[in-house]
Amino acid sequence: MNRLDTGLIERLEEKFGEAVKPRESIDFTTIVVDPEHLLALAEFLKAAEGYQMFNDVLVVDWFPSRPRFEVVYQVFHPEKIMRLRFKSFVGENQPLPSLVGVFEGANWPEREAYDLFGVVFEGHPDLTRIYLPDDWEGHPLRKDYPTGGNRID
Amino acid sequence: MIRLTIDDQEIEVREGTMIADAAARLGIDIPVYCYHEALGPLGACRMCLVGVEKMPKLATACTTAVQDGMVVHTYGEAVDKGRKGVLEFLLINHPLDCPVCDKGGECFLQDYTFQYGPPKGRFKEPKIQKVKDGPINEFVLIDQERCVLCQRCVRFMDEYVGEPQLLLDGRGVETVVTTVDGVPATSQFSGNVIDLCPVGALLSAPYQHKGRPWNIERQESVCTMCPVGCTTLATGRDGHIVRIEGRPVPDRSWGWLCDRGRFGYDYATDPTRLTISFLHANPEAAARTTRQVGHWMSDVMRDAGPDSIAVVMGGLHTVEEAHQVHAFAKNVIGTSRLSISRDVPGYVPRVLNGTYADIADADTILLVGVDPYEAVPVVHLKLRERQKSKRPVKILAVAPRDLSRDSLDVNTLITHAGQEAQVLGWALSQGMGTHPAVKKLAATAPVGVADEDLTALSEALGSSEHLTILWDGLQNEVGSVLAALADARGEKATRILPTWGPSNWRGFERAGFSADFDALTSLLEDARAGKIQMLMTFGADLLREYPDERLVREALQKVPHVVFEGLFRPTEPSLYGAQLPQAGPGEVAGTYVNMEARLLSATPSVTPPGQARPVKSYLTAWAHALNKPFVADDDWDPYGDDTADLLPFDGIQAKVWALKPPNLGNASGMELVTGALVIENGIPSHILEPRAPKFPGRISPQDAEILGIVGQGLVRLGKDGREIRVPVTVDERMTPGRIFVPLGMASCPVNRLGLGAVEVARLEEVPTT
Amino acid sequence: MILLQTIFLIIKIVLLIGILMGGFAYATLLERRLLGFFQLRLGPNRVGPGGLLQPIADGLKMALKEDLMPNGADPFVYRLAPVVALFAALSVDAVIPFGAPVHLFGLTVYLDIANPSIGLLIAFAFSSLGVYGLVLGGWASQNKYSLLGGIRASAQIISYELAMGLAVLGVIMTTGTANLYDIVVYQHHHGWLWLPQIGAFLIYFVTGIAETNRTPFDLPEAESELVAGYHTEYSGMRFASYYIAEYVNMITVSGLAVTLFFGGWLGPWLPPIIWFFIKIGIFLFIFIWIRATLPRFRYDKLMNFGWKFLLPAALIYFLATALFVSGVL
Amino acid sequence: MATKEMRAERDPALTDETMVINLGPQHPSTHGVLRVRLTLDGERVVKAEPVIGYLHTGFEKTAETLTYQQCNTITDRLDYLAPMTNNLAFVLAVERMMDIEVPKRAQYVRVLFSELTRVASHLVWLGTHVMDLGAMSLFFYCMREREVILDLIEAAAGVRMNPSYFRVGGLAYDLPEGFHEKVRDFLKDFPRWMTTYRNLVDGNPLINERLVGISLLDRQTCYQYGVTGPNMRATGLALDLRKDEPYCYYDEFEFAVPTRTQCDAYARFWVRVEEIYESMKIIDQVLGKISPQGEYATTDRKVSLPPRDEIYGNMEALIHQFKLVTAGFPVPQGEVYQAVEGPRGEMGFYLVSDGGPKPYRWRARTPSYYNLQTMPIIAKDGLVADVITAIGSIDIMLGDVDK
Amino acid sequence: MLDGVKAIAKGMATTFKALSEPRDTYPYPEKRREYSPRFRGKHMLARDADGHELCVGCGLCEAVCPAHAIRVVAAEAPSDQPVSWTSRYSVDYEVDLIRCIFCGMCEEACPTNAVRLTPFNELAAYDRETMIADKEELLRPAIRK
Repeated sequence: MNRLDTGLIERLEEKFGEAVKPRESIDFTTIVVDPEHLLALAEFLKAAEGYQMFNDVLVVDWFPSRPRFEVVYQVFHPEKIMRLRFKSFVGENQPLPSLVGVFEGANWPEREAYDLFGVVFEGHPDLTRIYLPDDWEGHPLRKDYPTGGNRID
Repeated sequence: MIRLTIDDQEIEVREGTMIADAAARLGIDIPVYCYHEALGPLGACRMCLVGVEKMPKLATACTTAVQDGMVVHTYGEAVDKGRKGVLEFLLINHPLDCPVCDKGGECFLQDYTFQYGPPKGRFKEPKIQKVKDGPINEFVLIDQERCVLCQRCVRFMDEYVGEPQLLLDGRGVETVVTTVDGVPATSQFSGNVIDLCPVGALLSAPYQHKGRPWNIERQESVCTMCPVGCTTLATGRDGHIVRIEGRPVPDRSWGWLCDRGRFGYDYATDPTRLTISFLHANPEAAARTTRQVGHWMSDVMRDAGPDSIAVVMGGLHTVEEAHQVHAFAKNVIGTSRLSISRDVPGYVPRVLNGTYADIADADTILLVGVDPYEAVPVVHLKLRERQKSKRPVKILAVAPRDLSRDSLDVNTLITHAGQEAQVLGWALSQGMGTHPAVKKLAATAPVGVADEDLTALSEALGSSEHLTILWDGLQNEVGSVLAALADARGEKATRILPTWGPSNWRGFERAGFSADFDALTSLLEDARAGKIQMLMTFGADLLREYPDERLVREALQKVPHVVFEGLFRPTEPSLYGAQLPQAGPGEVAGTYVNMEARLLSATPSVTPPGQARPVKSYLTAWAHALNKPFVADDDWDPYGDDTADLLPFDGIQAKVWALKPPNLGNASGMELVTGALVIENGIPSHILEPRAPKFPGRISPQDAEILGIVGQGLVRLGKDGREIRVPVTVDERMTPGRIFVPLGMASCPVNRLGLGAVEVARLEEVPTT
Repeated sequence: MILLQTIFLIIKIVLLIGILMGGFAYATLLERRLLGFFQLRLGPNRVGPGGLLQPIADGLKMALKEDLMPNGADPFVYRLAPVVALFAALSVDAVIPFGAPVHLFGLTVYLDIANPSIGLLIAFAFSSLGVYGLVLGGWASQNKYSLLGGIRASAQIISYELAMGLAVLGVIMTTGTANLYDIVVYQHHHGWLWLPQIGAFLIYFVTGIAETNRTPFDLPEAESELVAGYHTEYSGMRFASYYIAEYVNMITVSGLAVTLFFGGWLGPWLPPIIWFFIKIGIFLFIFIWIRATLPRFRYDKLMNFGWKFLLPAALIYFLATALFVSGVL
Repeated sequence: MATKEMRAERDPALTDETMVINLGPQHPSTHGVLRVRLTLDGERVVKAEPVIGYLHTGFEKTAETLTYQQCNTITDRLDYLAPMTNNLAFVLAVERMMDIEVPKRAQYVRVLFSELTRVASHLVWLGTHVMDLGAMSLFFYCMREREVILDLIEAAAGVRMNPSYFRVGGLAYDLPEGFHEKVRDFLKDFPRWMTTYRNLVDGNPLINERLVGISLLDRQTCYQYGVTGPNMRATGLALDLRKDEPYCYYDEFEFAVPTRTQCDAYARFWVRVEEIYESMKIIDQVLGKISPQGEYATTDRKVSLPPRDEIYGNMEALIHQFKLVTAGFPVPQGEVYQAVEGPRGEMGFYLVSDGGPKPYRWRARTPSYYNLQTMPIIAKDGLVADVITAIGSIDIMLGDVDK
Repeated sequence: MLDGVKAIAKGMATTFKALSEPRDTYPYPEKRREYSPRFRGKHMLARDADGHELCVGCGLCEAVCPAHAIRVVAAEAPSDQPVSWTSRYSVDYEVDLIRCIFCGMCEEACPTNAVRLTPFNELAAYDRETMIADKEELLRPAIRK
């Protein structure tokens, strides 16, 4: 079940050096990458390593620790049937490069991340809210977003 | 320092530390029932078994002191087995009560069984039957079947509070916790055993079956019953507060509460609570009251100018609300007649610098007039903890009545009522007479006080390295003495804690009000002179709170428009043109200030009842009526820029002036002595009714004999043609010739008479209450 | 005499409209019940025995519904369109003979409203008018779906009208008359025309379905694409008018098919008028059956089918008939 | 095009003769509240932009307030036509994080219901897709057999649509009595109905011309957009998580992964139809492997509820019941991504736990969301009718898309 | 061309055959389908053999309800007139059937087997108040207010 891409970490470290750090995980290869190298890493993974199938972009809010957002990308290797997760940590007002140029499918998930968490992706063709109305205030999936609201009887 | 290893983590701790505490510092959770840091180790429950290398058997972490090089394992096969065994034994006779037990969901027995216990017990034998739902007193229920005999409650009452009203009875499986001789526990700290009980054995009677952890809202709050400012957790359900629990704050508080604070939460639903607004005590006009007040305001401002509107701020508002009122009065009305309702001794704040840490650090503690047990109960616990600690402490008192009791050893210098300043001043001049500040006091020798007592007091004041003073604030002149004392003691720490409440005025200073003693008096005198057209009181029932009732009454009768905003109906509703309901503590978010001048944030757990609204909504409505902009500065933060939560008092200098000799009155009557009683602080509570003293007045047995009172009776106190009736009881600790009547009781308003000598006569009829 | 004829005429008009309305009402019921049965359901059976009163309930519902008009719609055209559709649909039936002529009070009463010698052409002329109702309604609704529906309707009906006209020309040539009464009489003598004119009949039937905008040619409505096409915005009795028009058109197309190819009222044992309606009923059943089975054409495929297949096929068949009639073949 | 260019020469302002039309959010064939903003040139689609969010209910936020066992009820509602596979992905993720051993029989039952749910989901797709094309009856025929499957689900789980039958640790209840026979009856009866369906669509020129060559979705686009499931397999890629990342002992079953290479709606159509046959094969094999009654959940009482008779007499069991239902079980800190092959593609859950009884982050990687994203590509240059075909043929589920 | 006609004919034949298949729907109120014994419909509060309520108001159902549809208010039972089999009972027990998702977790959670989901499922009502089933209603299953 857990297929690990042997040698991938070494190849990545060779290419990106300190910017890429492997992270222990119970499911599949996970690496943490500096936001500056995110785009380059994604391109490298897609072009050179064959992780050409996009899987997901999602955000975890670690409020109140800093940097608060953990942006997780998942890609898939359709020939080797292997998954790879890479993530970057960004602060509240820190933009992240958009991966739409590499994986077009990142379009909606990035919009979703912007909509629900307020993570800004630079270079996104249409970074607008996707689920919520355009005039919505706040980003509901943030941990500090007030819940409860009014009881409707 | 000792180094040891717990679960592969190394830690260095002080010698004598228990393994449990060392583990807690590492964040390792060791289950335990009997151990509580404030109560010390016992080793009764055997729950905290840990494996220690080189020890043949498992050791209890709460009683085993650390040793150098110790290697401790808090998990592993042996430990798990030990814990499973202990839990299985604890549950042999435990009734299947989880569904009906109020503790369900907050119960350590459940938590530990789920975490460490066996999935299924092997005992099928019938369980031993014991008393269920038996009362400890009116507030605490005991279910002996559920008890795991950790003895926390017994030890708390016995060792910590010093009122041994609970004990362990019986042997073996028949052992139960019960009250002494079946007499209900009377201690005003009895409620704490509910918090202490790790299982569902001791339960709150008022909270019985009221809520569950999942259907309640628990918010961090602050107790506003007295100036101690205990941190609490307020539990709200369905729009009502149903429970108050203590909230420990690391290094500051164990989370103890007195029963007043713990069970007095039902004031919010009291029938005397104002929930709709009135015009001239006329409920019909409720809808337009707020608007009508705005019209009055506009009329007065047009006809008599803004300065004829006076604003008095009471103590149960948050600091933020005070700030809004101040901003409204200054910017929208433009009046300068602003005051705080309590007669704040404006000349002392410079030296009101004590904190609770000063009680723990002091070598001498002086109580001026205040009986901590009655007025600020949790401070009493702090004093007792201080007295029990290894370092010696002297607790002195200068008061018109004996303040010593079984649980606290206080060396009281008994003075005449109103003579405290003179006694202290004279004692000061005996020891430090050369200091210019003391000279300025020009103290004269007091009468009726033994010289050796004065000398002892003088020595204690002079020699103490860390002197902490608790002052009841009833006699203004004491402030002058304390200022001189602090001045004269120079570098040596002199810390003063004001014990009169509510203590929010210290926060109101930050909100913009000036803490000037004469402000309220001159404001009332102006009102009596007809200079004020409109008086607005926020959360202050002046008739009950101000020391001179006559002045207030005359002033209120003179002012055409009196607006009252408060939690409860005012003492004499007919004096007020409009009454508006206040959103009280637990209903508004905000900051309160305690006697340490510490800012304490409270989060609301319920919404205000009826038409009660935060002050801001009234202010906004009036500003609308006045056609003036009012922007409530919601971003204003009483904490200011600095993150410290203790308010600084830099602006006002301590004042020292010559003491006037006290007026001790004619010898024929008795001396009226008074003091705060937290249970009678003017906030009604149905739950606490059994605790409220039916005979609040106290007289000495000798006087009782003279008056012909046996046990309890009703007396009439008279002075200058004014009189009050007081039900009294005989108190051994009272000095002959003194009668004690608590402050602020609506049934016997002591402020109608004022301090000093009064005529006392027994009334034949016995009050029916 | 003229008076009597006039009275008969009025009675016939009233009867015809009554029959058509009743036919429409029960055609809807028949359709819904039948569709139910095709789809393993029961269909409407709650109102009256077996749902027989359902049409009345529907009619009441329609009559009581609020008449809505979208903002920005052209009020005159919007109101006019359903009337045009209904008028056109009803008018066609004026020339279709329902049964053999009967003799009453010494008069030979033809069971049609009018019996012009160019009856067939009149029928075609009026049925072509119907498309105006659709186009105008779609245009006037101020709704993009309706507009698309209206446009589709006009294009579709124009495309299929040609093939349809060519198909029936074969009948006219064979019988030598455009009078529907005479066509039936011809069939009485020479046998029903469906077998000799099988190609024409098939083309007529397919185009007939298209003319009535039924599945698989229901593009102007196209529930799953255009919501309801040209009548998306209509409600109440105006919607009912379109609804009636559709079903009356179905009856008309069936009636013409019966008249032209299946011997009209001809048939043994039963009275002619019953035969006529039985034949119409069979056609209605087939309409419904097709609807239950077939998916919808795509718009461009529909046009291709009409222009590239039906029209040449109709032309070829027309040519063949012409050659046959003229004795060349 | 020529005419357009000619017009442009005359008056550049007139070149834009497009019309924007909102397909949805209330539309008969958008299968929920999808809105597609179509830019039309006549009936030809110039641009199709899906606008979503009309069904957004904030499941991800809600889940953060619920215990893991309660979260299960939310997963039902994502892709409500295939609730069991959603359940499965979620419980497998939690089980993986907690490292729980689930009885093999329970895993087989999970396979059984996953496949039943896949058949049911494909039946709804078949019915609605063909109904979108205009043919009505097939929908009802499909519903008839789906009803049989729902009855089976009801017999086991108690409800038809949102069963929450799989729980962390196993199943909520054991299989009911006579369940095997009921499934066998279904298996016996169903092929006849499959023939009926095929009779209606097989070779039907009207259907074929609506599907062949329509809404092309090629393999690169699938890679780019993360399109999975039958849509991807219609590009000739035999990727199926049941084979490639087997869970629940799927590797013990024999089944094929149907693929086509035409990349069009027709290919997707037949991939799905063939998948129904493969699922039937699996169901048949599962029935041979499981006993009618037996172990259905882990006996670890720190995860699954104690048996009811123990609750009434045993203190430890009562406490475990109390804590499990009120507080839930804690899940070790960490993160996990677990995907299963749902009827619509890769249904995955990314869970982050902070060690508490409620998920810290609950992310559903719902296949329809990624499949729908290709809408602008597959609907472009088609006709309005092809947009409908496209929506139907990528088989989206708005509960899945909007979360 | 011919294949197409044949396919269409096959389709037509299929639908025609359906006319003779058994109907798959019921005339609902007269004939109802049978539900599985596990069917989760409206809630009921059970009583024991003596007629005492089994519910003790412990609120586990309230805690476990993922939709927050249940509200329980408990109280000490009057000692002279036992309502439940123990000293505690539920004064107020409301199930908001609008919110309820019929997941059956309350039934699983109940430590006294008091809450049960009956197969009764005809829940439609004209207003929201009716959809909130109170205790009285729940004690008599299958009856709407």
